[in-house]
Parts: sequence; structure tokens; C-alpha cells
Amino acid sequence: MSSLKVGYYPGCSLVGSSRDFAESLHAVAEALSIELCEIPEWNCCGASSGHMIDHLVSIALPINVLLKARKAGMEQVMAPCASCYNRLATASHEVATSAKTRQQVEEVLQTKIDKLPKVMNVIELLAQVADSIGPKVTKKFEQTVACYYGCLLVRPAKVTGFDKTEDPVEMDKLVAAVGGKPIDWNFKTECCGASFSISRTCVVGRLGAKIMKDAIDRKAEAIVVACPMCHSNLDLRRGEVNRHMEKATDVPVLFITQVIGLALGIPEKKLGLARHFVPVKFPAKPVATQVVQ
Amino acid sequence: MARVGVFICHCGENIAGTVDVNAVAKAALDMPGVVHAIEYKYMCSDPGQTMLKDAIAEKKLDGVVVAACSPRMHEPTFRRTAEEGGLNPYQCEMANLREHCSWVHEKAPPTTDKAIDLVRLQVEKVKRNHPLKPIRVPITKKALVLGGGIAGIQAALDIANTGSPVLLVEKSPSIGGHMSQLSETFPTLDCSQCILTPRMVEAARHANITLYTYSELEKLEGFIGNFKATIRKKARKIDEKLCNGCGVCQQKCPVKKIPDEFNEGLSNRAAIYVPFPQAVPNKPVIDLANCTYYKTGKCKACEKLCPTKAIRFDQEDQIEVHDIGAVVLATGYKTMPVSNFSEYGYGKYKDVIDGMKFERLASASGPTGGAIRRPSDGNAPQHVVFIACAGSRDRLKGVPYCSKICCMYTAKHAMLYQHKVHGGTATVFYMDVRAAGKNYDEFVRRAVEDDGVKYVRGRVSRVYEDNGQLVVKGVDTLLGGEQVEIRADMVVLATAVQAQDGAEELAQTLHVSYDPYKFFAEAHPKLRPVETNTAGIFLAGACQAPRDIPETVAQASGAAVKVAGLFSQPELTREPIIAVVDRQPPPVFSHCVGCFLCKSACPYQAIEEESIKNRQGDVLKVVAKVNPGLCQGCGTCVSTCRTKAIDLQGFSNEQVFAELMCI
Amino acid sequence: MSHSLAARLEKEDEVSVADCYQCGKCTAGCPAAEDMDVAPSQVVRLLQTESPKHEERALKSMAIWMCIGCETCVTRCPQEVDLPRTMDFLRQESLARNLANQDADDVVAFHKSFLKSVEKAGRLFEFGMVGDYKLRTGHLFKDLGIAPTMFFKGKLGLLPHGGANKREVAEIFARARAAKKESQT
Amino acid sequence: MAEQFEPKMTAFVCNWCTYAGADLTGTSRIKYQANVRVIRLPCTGRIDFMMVLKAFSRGSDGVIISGCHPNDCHYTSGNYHARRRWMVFRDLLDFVGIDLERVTFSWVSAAEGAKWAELVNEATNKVRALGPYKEIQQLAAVGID
Repeated sequence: MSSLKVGYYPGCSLVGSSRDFAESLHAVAEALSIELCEIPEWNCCGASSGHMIDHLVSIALPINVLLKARKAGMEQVMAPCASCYNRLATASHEVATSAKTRQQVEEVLQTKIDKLPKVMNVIELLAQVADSIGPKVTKKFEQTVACYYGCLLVRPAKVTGFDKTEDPVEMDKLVAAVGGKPIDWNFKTECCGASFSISRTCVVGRLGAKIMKDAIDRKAEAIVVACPMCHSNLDLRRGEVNRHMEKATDVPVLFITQVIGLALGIPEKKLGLARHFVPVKFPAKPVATQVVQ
Repeated sequence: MARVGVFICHCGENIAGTVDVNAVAKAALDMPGVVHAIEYKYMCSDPGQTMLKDAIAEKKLDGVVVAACSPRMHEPTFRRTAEEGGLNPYQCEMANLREHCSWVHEKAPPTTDKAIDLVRLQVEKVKRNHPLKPIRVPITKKALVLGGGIAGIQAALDIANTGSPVLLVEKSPSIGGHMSQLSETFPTLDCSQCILTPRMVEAARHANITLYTYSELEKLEGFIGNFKATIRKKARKIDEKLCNGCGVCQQKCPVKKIPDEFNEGLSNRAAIYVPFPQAVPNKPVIDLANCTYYKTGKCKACEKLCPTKAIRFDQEDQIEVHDIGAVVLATGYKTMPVSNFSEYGYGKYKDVIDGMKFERLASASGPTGGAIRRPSDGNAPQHVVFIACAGSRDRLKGVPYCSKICCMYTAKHAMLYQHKVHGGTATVFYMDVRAAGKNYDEFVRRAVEDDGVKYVRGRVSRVYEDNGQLVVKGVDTLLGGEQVEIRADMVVLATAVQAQDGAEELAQTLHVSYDPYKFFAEAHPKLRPVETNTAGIFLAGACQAPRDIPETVAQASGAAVKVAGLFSQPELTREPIIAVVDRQPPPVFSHCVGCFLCKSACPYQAIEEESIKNRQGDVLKVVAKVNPGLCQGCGTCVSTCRTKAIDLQGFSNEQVFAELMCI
Repeated sequence: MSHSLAARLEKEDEVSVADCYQCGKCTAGCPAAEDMDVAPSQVVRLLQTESPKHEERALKSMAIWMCIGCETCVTRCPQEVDLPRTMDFLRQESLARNLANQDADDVVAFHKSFLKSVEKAGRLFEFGMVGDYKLRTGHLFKDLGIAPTMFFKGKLGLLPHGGANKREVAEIFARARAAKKESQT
Repeated sequence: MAEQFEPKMTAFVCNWCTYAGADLTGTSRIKYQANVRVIRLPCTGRIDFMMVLKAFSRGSDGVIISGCHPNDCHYTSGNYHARRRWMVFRDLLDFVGIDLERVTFSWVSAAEGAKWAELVNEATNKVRALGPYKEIQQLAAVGID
């Protein structure tokens, strides 16, 4: 069995508050024969705070990570966290397009920047093996879901170059491949408030409520995400979100890796479902009545 | 010894402000052969030209260098002046001190040095100029008009009325163009078809106009006065002489669900169809891609039922070649497909439409008989949002230029909507209202003041659907940037005007220049707006830039006058910039050795073989000969010639190398 | 030579506010606009005038701290004006000149706590970062409700995560600081 | 300090595209370096590459050749001939030891005023960095012209 081998940048969330994402990712990767090679001695990418208050650091930190990956012989690096992915991609883009930034970063890192590995997100990785997922499905994920991409997977297009900026479909395709029914809805790429989770929880609540409302109005039974921040703002912050809703909702939020994991028959425990604040449970399907002849 | 005069123009401050013209004049006097050098404020003015003429006589000049603007600007002027002064016009050269020097460099000594060098190059060249005679060629007094919209119709009528025959070529089955699709026209709100249809009929009936609908230009060869046009008449699969336009065929055709192009897909048509009831000619055409017979080999319902037996399934395309003296390009525009504006949901939501669809909804001849109805459910929309600049002034996803007509038609749309749906609300999102035309701004104000259209200054960021309504997220920048969210029933996008598909290929076929957006380029943006850089090819309408109807018609008449002016001359004189093969006294006869590399290089088939014979008629030598009527003077043959037997008048080897000798 | 913020923004970050023709599309689509005292397009306008009075208003605004960095504006801007980058620039300038809006203290504190945590450990130590944030803001009891649940769900590690090359990361921060000082003098 | 070397640049351009493009640079008031002297020809097809050699031997430090874009030639195919001939000629130049870095071959259309300015500046900067073309000028001085 041929296996796909990629460089792997977990990022701080996946070793912290988004362990469920990490657990399900590893479980699914194993099931699909994807080998995730963790970048040795990786550091934080700086996330939103980096670029907001220290531009140079926000480029230097991700480049440092990519240089380590390169040194370890990696051609491509997958960052499951959308924010990490965006920062790695932005930093690569900036040193590639601005000679000045490149020079500044080279001074800070005290090394020449050569070729950098290609950066990709978890959906791009899974799309590569999409054909092999279908045959391995043991338990179709037969839910109506809203695929929520958020900001940082798709924007800005010239940096990420991923999917259709205003109406992405790659995650929908993955969900459909395991039996799910993705809905067409309006807030695929609206912002959830991201790093305001702690400092401006009310903003997160307001934005999250808009997103949840449209998904629920369109009969979504679950929200599927590929970003730890989207997840925590819609799951961990559900209390705040519900305060902004007319009617409180308990529609669960799953990582795309958890959805695929469930369909592949991986036990819930290995997918970290128990770590969610909003319990992962779905309305009982009406049992198909058999027509007795 | 040469006697050259140098005339340096200040061009007001344009040259003199940057270049030390006095120093240039002094330096010119030191150049060998220069006997006279002066500078003057405006050489092209009457006194300036008089100075030149007087100097030719007084100083007995045999060559003149005018150091002024680009020769592309004033070379004809000064050549004529030189001629009036008694010189051969081709003894005059220009040094480009303005476009190539003073306008592009800083005021500094190297700039003046460059100006002196530019003068020196031309002095060296002019010393080696020979008197040349213009070439005379005949003119075919027949015009070709490409495009049967209002621009082409107007140009064709105006040319035809001067007495010259015109071929009017239109690629679709009927003439009429976009104007025939419009509902009412701004700023008078007169019905578009009511004013257009009589013109269409007039064009079809005019004794001097031959209509070629459903036809395309395949090839254009030759040059001004002497073009050869190859036209493909696509097979309609109908005998036009027999067909009386009764319409039975389209009623009986079993294929009926083809989106109707004329109605912008808001209704359906059959596989055999006349594009619209007022079509000229009123003859159907079979759409091969959708016809059952061409798909499966069976059906022929139309053939069986045609009362005049006019259907011809075996009809083939026809190719015709015509001699043509002038061409008018009137190929029009297209509106930008906004599928790349997914933030406006175009293509996804049926009730987000473009302006052309709205025209069809508002048109009395349209699918709703002129009633404004939502495409999704056929209900009258109670709130319509119009978004201006969808694609225009958007260098990210659209075009950076202003499409010019959208402000006006959006005001018209909003106004028509208010007239047709009483109690409805029309909101227009705009950035600027550009209504600079006669009675234009008054029209827009009327929409606001009398019809109550709500204008909101700001762009829309997103449109999405919620519960059967469209949510429009915009901004009101006049309220300091307040977000505006409107629940609308229909959204109309004022999509950008773009060059017609295939404009680039057509420009290349015709050798006319075009701009980065594939609009055809005029010869001069101000002073030669209807001419192209290729002599004998003229422009009308929106193929040149976005235009409204009045401008299009005015320009079409302008182009027609240019054609009529050309045709009014008995024959044409052409610049004698052509190649010549040298001839020598015997025994050499010519340096040409008859290798005919020149012949294979010539793009115009202008090189012929000539036999040099003795008195007995024996062929002594076969050499190349240039046909002066065909040669266009590119000089490609000159650089391929191994023996330097062929040379280009006006840009001879001697002249060019003389220029190089003094750099 | 002009020392306006607009000129510096163009020189340092290659963003030209002159490109903006104030269509307002950025504001129209901004998820945070309703929490801003100055609309995003108006922030650009304040820079376009190049007047110190307007520049100060931009630097003191709450808007620059309410921008989430979601990149919606630049994705749709017809003139490709990089507004998120402009916001980053203004935030950093606002901190450097000590003009940051007091109502944004908690937002500033969050970002500082975040970077401090990264500088110390090479990776983010969420529990430590939140602790530091609480000390900076005095919001001692906020979020206490969800913390125990997070802990029991295994979402809140009490010990920093090892594995990064701490010294190397600390040096990156130090050299970046030095580079910034140098460019300012 | 020695004065900065200012190269002599000679440009061979066609009348219809590049000359018109350079006129547009003027009407657009786009500034570029003043080192270049333009030789106007009807078409790049008219360029005899002996002219390029002559330009060098008469003291040019760099040469620019520019005409219409492929497919846009006013004379249908002159620019193709020029390009074809240039492909052959450049090998020859290379063989006899002419520094090809000093020759810039480009297309500038009548609509590309800004491109002309860029082209001249880039070529001039490149040649300025290369320094004076002493080798060929010394040869020319002893009469190998």
C-alpha cells in the first residue's frame, strides 16, 4: 500500500485547546495511510497577534518553521489549523514578493532564505486522497451539514490560492464523499470573530449567532469546520452565541477529520468527540418502513 | 556641398522649458552642411511656416530638418510647407525633440545633448535624401461596413446616400444589434425599437446597400482604396428568395426549449427561428447545434410544413470575394459576464440579473410584455436594488475603466421600474453619477426628485438569499460609512461594457491597433477619433470604447464622411516609401543576382521577376522588380538582400548608416 | 519629503492609500464595522488627507483594534488596497506613539500576552497566556465558567508545551526588536 | 570620485508600434533616462544586423531593438523576419565575441508608453553596470570596422 508522506505543522492549538482536531487528524491519517512527519522543534507562527502588533516577527516566525521543514527534507507542509496555514502561506508569499521583507527576515533569522516548502491546509491534503476515502467508508455520515470555511482558508486569494474565494466547495465535496449532505448556504466564509474569543467575547457571540442561524434555517444538523478558532468560537463559546440567538441551539460543530473518522468507523473516543462542549449527537432518523408485500 | 536648414521649435514651453534651444541652434550651425539654424516659438504656426519657406528661398536650402514634435504628428505639415517653399517634400525630415526628449527627460545638460544628437542624426539623413514623387493608385469606390448594429446601420446609410455602394456585414441572423434589445432610451424615454426599426428597414431597402446577415469577414488583404475582402455567408439552410417569413416553421419545430438569445435567456425559442419579430431580414435560420435533424438525422418537420418549400438542409456556406475601397468597423461591444462576481450571487440566484435582462423585462416586445417580473416566481418585485459599477472601475475582478453608459441606463431602469410597479422601491448603489450629456443630469435628477428613486452612495459588498429574498449588504458613505442592509426582491447589476469577443483576432486580421482592453485604437485620441492607424479603415461606435447611442450615431456619420471624402478623390496618392531594385548600365545591369530571397520575405507579393534581354530578345539576367502599387515599404526585403541591390526609399542604407556614423 | 503616515505606509508596506476612491465596499462587508467608531473606509480617508490631525484620529480610533483581520475587505476591494495590512501598520504605529485607545486596553493586552507567551516558550502556552492576560486587564473572573469544563475535557493544559527551541525563538524576537529600533533612529 | 559612466544607447525601432509607443511615453510625460538615441525605421524587418555592428563600432555601449508584438506587425510579418534573423544573428554575434548582454530585444506596442520607459531604463542600467564597451571600440579605432 503506497502511503502519502507530508511535513506536518501541528501549531499550538492542536497541542492545546484543539486536541480533538489533532486526535481525529491522526486517526484519519492512519486509516488513509497518510504519514504526518512533524517538523522538528517547530515554533508558534505568531497567529493574529503577531501580524497585528509586530509585523516582522509575524513573518520571521513562520519562515523559521518552514526553514526547519526544508532542512528536514520536506517538500510540502500541511498545517491543519487555518490560522497557522494562513500565516505560513502569507509569510512565504511576502518573502517571495518583497525583496525588502526577505532581506529583513534574513537578518532576523541570520540565514539565507532559499526555496521554501509548499504550504497546504488539511482540506487540500484530504482532497489528494479523496478517491480512496469512499471505498473505506463503513458507516455513511448521513447528516445534512453546513460546511463552514471561515476566513483564513480562502482569503486573501492571491496568498492562499485555495478553492473559490467567495463560494468554496472543496470541503463540501469531502463531506459528500462520506455520505453527508452539504447544504448551500450564505455564511461559508463569513468571519466568526477569530481571536476576539477572549478579549471581545460579545463580538464572537454576535457573529457566531448569524452563522448558526443561517445554517439552522437551512436545516443543517451539524456544522463542519477545518479551523480550531472557528470550532472554539462556535462550540466552546456556544453559551455566548446562544445569548445572541432567538432560540438556543445545540447543533454540534465537528472538524472535517471527525466527520471522515466517523464514516470510516473510527471509535468516537479516538476522534476526541467527548471533548466538545456541545455534545455530538444527531436527531434520530425516521426508520425506513419496509413495505411488506 | 549640402545646404541644410535647421528649424528648432520651442513648442511654447513644451520643448524650450526643458531643452536649451539656443544651444541646439548654435550646435546645429557647426554641423557640416548646415547653413542656417534658427529657433522659434511655434514652428507649426503660420509665421513659423513662413520662416521656413522664406529660408528655403533665401538660403537656397536643399534640405530641411524641423526639430519639433513627433514626425507622426507634423511631418505631413512640414513636408507640405517645404514643398510650398520650392523643395521636394521628401527633402524635409523631423527631429523629435518633444515626445522623445523634452517630455521624457529632466531639464539638464544631457537632455540638451540628446536634442543636439537627434538633430545631427536627421541632418546626416537629410543630406542623403533624394527627391521622391508620391505614388498614385486607383480607388475602388465601394465600402465594407462590419457590424449591423446602430453604428453600422448609420454608417452604411450615410455612405450609401452619397452614392457609393456598401456591403453591410452582420454576423448574427438579423441587423439591429444591442439597440434592438433595449426598452426605452435615455434621456427621452422613447422606445428603442420604434426609432431603430425604420432605420433597419431603410438599410435593407437602400439601393446602394447589400446586406450580408449571418455572415463574417474571413480575410482582408490589400491597402487603402484597394482592399480585397473575403466574406463567409454562413448557411441559414433556407432559400431566402423563396422564404416569405410566414413563421410556420418555428411554430412547428418540435425543439422549443432553447434559451432565446434575444431575450437574454428569459424565454425560449425553437431550433429554426427568426431572432425577433422585427428582424431584418425576416427570414429564419436553423440552429445546427440544436436541430433534431442535424443531431439524429430524423425530423425535417419544417421542410414538410413549409408552404413555399424554402428549407434547404443541404445548403453550404458561401465564400464571396469583393474589391473594397474602405472599411468601417462597427462591431460593437458585449457586457461583462459577471460569473466571477460570486459575491453578488450571479448565476446562483435567478433574481440577480444584469442590465440587458432588465431591458428585456421592461421592453414591450419582451417576454413579459413590458411588465417587471422576477425571473424566479414571476411576481412583481416590491423592492429592486440596482448596483452600478458591477465590473467597471474594478481592476481586481473587472475592468479599471468607466463603462460610461451605466449611470444613465441605471437611472432609466430605476425610473421605468417606478413607473411600472406602483408603490415599489428602487434603490441605486452608486459611487459617482456620471451624467455629462445633453439633458442627462436633468434625467438623473428627475429619477430622484420626481420618481423617488433612492440613491445610496457606496458599493455593495455582498448579495445573498434568505427566505426567498435577496439580502444586499452595502454601505452609505455619506453617512460616514454606515452599513446598509436591504432585503430586496430583485437585484440588477450594471455590468461593465467590454470589447466584443473576437475583437483581438479581428484587429489582427485587419492590422488595426487595439488597446489593452481589446477596444480598437483610434489614430489620434483627439484629432483623429474615427480613423485607425491603418489607412482606409475607420471606426464607429462601441468597438472603440464604451459609447451611448447619440455618440455612436455621431461617430458613425463621422466615419461615413471620411469614407465619402476618400471616395470623392479621383485617385489616391501614397507616400513613395517603397523598395526599389538598382539598375546599372551594362554589363552589370543590376547588382541583383536573382536569388529572390526578397520575394519569399515580402509580405505583399510585391516582388516580381524581370528578365533583362538584349536586342535579340535573349534573356541576359533575371532580376527582382518591385511593384510600386503593392509595396508598402516595410523594408524587410532590403535587409534580406545579399548584394544590397534593393533599397528602401526614405530609409535607404546610405541614410540609416549615415545616422549611425554620427552617434 | 513627506513624512505622513500615508507616505510611510507606501514605503514600508507597499500599500498606497491614494489608490482608494472611497467606494466603501470594505465597510459594506466588514463583520466588525458595527463595533467600530470609524468605518474602515473612513480610516483610509483619514490617511488620505495626510493631515496630522486626521492621522491622530486614526491612531486613536477604536476601529483599528476592532479589525479582526478576516481579509474580507481586501478580497473584494476593486483597487486592491490592502486594508488589513494598513490596520496592522496603524496598530503598531499607535502602540509606538502611545496613542492606543484606552477602550482597547484588553485587546492590546491579549495580543501582548499572546506574544509574550510565545517569546518565552517558543509555543503558545494557553493557560499561561490567559493568566497573563487576566493580570494585565484585571478581568480576573471572566471566563471562569468555562475553564473547569475545558480542563476536564482536556482542552486546557496546565503546563507549557515543550519541544520548541526556546532560545532560538527568543533571539528572533530580540533581533526583530533591535531591527525596529534601528529603523526608527 | 570618478564621474559616473553614462552609456551611449542606440535604439532601432519600428515606426508603427515602438516609435508610436515612445511618442505615447512622451504624451504621458513618463520620465526615463536620456542616454538613448532612436533610429526610426518603418519596420523591425528593415533592420540589417550590420546596423547593430555599426552602432557598436561607432561607440554605442548598448543597443535596443524593439518593434510590434508578434501578430501585431503593421506589415503583417516584418517582426517575424526580424526575430528569425535575430535568432541566427545572435549566435553569430556570440561567436565573434559581442557581449549579448548589451543587446536588448523587446516588443513595445503603440499602447505601451510605460513599457518603453521601463525598457530603456532597464537596458541603460544594465549597460551602465557593464561599463563602457571598450573592446569593440578599440578594435574600431585600429580600423577593424
